[in-house]
Amino acid sequence: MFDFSIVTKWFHSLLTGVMPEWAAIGIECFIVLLFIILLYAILAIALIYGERKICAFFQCRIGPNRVGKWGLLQVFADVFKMLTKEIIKMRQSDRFLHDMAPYFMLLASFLTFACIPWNKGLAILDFNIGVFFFIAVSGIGIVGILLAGWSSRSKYPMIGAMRSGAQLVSYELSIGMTMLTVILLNGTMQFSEIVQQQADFGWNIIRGHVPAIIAFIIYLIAGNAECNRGPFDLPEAESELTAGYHTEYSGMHFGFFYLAEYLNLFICGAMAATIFLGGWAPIYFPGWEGFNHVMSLIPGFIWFFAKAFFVVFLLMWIRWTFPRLRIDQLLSLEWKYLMPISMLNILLMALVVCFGLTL
Amino acid sequence: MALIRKPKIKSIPYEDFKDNESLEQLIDQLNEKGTNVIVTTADQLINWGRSNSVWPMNFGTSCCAIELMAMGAARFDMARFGFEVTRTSPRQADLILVCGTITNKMAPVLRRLYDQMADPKYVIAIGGCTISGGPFTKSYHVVKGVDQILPVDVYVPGCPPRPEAFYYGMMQLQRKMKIENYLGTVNAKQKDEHKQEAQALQQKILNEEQEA
Amino acid sequence: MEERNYIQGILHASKTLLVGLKTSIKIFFEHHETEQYPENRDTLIFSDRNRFCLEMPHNEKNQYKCIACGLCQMACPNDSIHITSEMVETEDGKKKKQLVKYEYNLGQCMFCNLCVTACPHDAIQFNQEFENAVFDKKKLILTLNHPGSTLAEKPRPVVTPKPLETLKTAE
Amino acid sequence: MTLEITTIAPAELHAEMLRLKEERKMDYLRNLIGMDWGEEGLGVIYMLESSETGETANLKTLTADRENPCIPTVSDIWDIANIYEREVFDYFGIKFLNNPDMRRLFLREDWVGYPLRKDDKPEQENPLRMDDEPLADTTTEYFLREDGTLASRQHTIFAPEDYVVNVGPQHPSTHGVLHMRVKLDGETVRKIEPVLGYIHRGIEKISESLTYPQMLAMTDRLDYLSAMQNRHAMCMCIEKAMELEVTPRIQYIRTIMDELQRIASHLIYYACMTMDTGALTAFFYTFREREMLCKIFEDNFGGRLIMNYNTIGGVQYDILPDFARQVKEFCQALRKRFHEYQDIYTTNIIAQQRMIGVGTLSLDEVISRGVTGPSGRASGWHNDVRKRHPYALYDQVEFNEIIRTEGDTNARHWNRMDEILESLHIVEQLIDNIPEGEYQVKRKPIIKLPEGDFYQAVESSRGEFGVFIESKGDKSPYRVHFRSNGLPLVGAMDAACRDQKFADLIAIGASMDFVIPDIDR
Repeated sequence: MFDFSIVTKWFHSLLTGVMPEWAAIGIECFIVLLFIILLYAILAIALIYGERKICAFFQCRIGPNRVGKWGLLQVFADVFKMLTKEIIKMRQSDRFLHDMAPYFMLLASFLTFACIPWNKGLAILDFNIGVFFFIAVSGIGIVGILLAGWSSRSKYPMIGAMRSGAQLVSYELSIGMTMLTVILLNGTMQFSEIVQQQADFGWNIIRGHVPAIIAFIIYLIAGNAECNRGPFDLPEAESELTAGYHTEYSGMHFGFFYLAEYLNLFICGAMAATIFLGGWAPIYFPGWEGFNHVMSLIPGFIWFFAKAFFVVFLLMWIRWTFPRLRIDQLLSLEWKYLMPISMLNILLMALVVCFGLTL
Repeated sequence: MALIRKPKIKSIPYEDFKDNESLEQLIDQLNEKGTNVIVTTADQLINWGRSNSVWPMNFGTSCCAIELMAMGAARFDMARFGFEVTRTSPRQADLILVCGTITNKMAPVLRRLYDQMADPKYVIAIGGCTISGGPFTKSYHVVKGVDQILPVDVYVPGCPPRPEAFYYGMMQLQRKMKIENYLGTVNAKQKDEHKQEAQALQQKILNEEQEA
Repeated sequence: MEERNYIQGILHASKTLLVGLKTSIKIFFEHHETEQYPENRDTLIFSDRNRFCLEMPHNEKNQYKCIACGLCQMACPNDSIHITSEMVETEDGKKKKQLVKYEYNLGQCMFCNLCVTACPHDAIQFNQEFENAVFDKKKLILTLNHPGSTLAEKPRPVVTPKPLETLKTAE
Repeated sequence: MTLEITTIAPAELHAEMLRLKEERKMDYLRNLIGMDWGEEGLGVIYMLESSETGETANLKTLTADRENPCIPTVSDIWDIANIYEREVFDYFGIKFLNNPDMRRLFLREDWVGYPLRKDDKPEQENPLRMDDEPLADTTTEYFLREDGTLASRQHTIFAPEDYVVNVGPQHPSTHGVLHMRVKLDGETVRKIEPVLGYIHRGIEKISESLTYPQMLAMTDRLDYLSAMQNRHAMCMCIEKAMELEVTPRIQYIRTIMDELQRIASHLIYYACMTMDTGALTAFFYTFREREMLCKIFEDNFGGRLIMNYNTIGGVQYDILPDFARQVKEFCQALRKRFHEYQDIYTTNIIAQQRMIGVGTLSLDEVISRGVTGPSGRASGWHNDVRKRHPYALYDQVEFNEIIRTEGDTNARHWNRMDEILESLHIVEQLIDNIPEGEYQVKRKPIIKLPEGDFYQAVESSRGEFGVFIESKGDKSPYRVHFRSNGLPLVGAMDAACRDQKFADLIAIGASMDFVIPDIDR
């Protein structure tokens, strides 16, 4: 597997050769920022297009097909439109907080986005408490939603924000627990290390067998809830709260919420791919040397994207199948089912690791 | 000159469209003062985006709303045009399809919904009821045409119109969007005769609030 | 619904959810029959019972059959039809009503078919032209008789006494 | 076949009504119709029915005082009377003594005059107002003091400290422009106050100036999802008055069309229900099959939604030769697809938990509030008009009245699902046996009804739809009243939703399946 850190190290030494260290780091930060923003935009557009097509197919339709070939330019048209829309300023709203809320959402998704290991040696933020950091920064998004609901000074956004508060606080627990399960298995909190171990010893979902599969399912459910996507889209619950917490947002401010929703979806998929499905590690079957060799020729980031999009497809499948839960069902699902099960699951994983029962 | 004289729509030739005279009249009106080539090119790009991403608001009062639902469903699939993102919040919508009778009691509500939408915004009057009161022209409680309260861009007759007729109306609107000058701010002067009325009303409410 | 314990509840729930997922993925791979409207314009044919717009058929000599009797105008529940007629003297000295202008308000019509049923001469009918959206409301008031058209001369229509009687009583 | 109506003085009305309810078990108030008899005065017609024995009774009362007409309320006897009396107050200005809620029902609170009075000129006094409508938080009750003078007192609906959310008039789940003021306590609904009239089109008033054939066009637009059935009711009512017999072929076509319309309506119900509970994909499933039905309607009757099909003494067009094949194909396709609806939504654990035990209405509540149709049958009330007062071919075909007793959202949902199958069953019985014959009976071109009162009810897709015509022998009716099937449903929303969650409000509303233009008329 090609180690990307060779490139980055070479680039760093190239820069430090001609300029002081601080300037080099500054330039690198700038490049990374550009890279992140670009990737963010591309992924968002791809996901929005994908979702519209996939959802159409689930609904016996064909989806966008008039703007560009197969409707490929549809999302670009949407972006142009969105950029030119008026941003409404409301007299009664808390203007400062109201304008800030979408940026909180963006910030949260940017920071979590930065944690993802794309390829071997290609991760923007990679340090020894990566999992911890991931869980912490993903909580910033909820601040954005709460602010949006509060500052709009409108009743529907308020209800939506409160629902979102209850929902995210609850489901963060399950996310944390499933990640703990993985940490137990891998013995590290560093994402690159978690993936490296999977490349060496096999994917976590296979290596950890029963407890890992349970954790994976719980992660999918809780992750879906974290993204505020159906069947857990209570904070925006179109048929109940018109548009939920972003009812009063227009133009690009609404666009940020819209983008963040899809990016969070991708992050959810990418994280599942990273911690359960081996991140950039290719498929290996012990004994099939030829096959394994071919597999290892495929670059790591392609593996990574394939897995992430597979999980994203799963989430879309779930979204476009189930009805929405009610708030009390949502909470009882978490507190009565997911949390106790994931606690037991940690115990199970501990036993598995302790007695060396991993595959 | 990069001015669009004949907006193109996939699969329907310009000549096949009805009411080209009104459109040409509008083009002349919009370009009275001449145009700037750079601005026009940028405009075309923006207009391409805007006209292909018309997000309608979920608004229906009666029969035509069911046809709107049918239009979203599998046989006619609104998504092909990129119109499927129906927004329930007026703030995020570009277009209000007035589907169904508007009564005197509903009129202020509809006007308020329209005022809540973000510019640039468009109105399509769907069906006889919204165009002229339709079957209920003799009623004491029906607005005889929503053009009395909103600046209507396209009229789609029918009772209710077929989904294809909806699309045809939407494409007429796309043509209208494609000739506008976004950067020239020409469409900001959209002939909304009732805007002042609405603003005066708003001012009145504001004053009352301040007094209280 | 029978009582289920905790584990049974989870299993039952998972089963119903999986059934749902199975159904939706089955549809995902099905063939989708969406009519693609502007692309299928040439092949789009409606049955002639569809009512989209009133028209007055003219023959090749630019002649219509309307005798301006006004029955359709009277049958219309919401005054969408407005007929202007004049009295002219025919060659044999009889006074006769003649159509000047047949105005039809498409934007108001409710397509109830009462006018077509009322017409004793089949002078009007509904057509299947659904592409009627316009920018200007005034364009929806159509004049159905073509410019320069005249009444079709034909063997005197066998006017049943019924419509005449109708005319009188309605007045 | 005019209705037999007993006249009763206002002073004795309340006691007599109580007696009817207690002794003759007249527990279902079918209709409460306000009337303006000009010189004779203003009055009300009551139509009662016993849910046990099926006996009916019609009464009327009137008062000559046009300035301050007062009639005692019956809202303490039947719950539904409250909302009906508000309607009459709105239309005629009749004050119902001791009704706790005497506000206008449909028109703005600052409306001048009473539009259905014969001497009222509503348009002159009420120009289009663009200012926001004042919505009072109090109701007025009129009562007579001991010395016989009229007095009023106020009741509070919402206190200033209540958290009141406006659901509607523009809301994705109100199926139109219903406006509900909902008092919330966190996520829990404490009180619902429906505000109606956002699509009040004054059809009853317009009809008074139209001839009978013209009037038919209005019925399609009342409850547009049961356009066929509504028009069928109107045609039957007129035919009954004219004593016009229609041929068996017409009966067959009408019955088949009614049932197809019912299927189409229930398919839309399913779509709305799933959309309101967030299952967006299931929405498309039923619409797919509904489009097959629409195709049949388009080809045969020239309309997808509003077909203008029934006429007095017949139907507009004869069915096409292909009709039977198309319908049979549709029946097969729907039966094949039917399990998909249940798989993806109804049996789903999430949907089940959102429906079972939610929004329960008891049998007494349902009858007292006049909730007919599948919603009423979900609480165990045998109210199917097709069985109670058979019309068309319903006494000849075999079908079951779908009854459940739980009274919750789930029962209402399943009732509609089962009715789809039952309707298919009826259609399949009839489709192969359509007899030859005329599709339009010969009749006079000018239709005049004999003097009298006529009433005809049909089982529309969502309950009993009735047409009441009072004729003075002219070309136009003197008074037309439609028994709305949706108005009682809205009246029952408060009882069904109280202390449920906010999301349940949406689901219950969807399961009631009301169509707003039918409520507001």
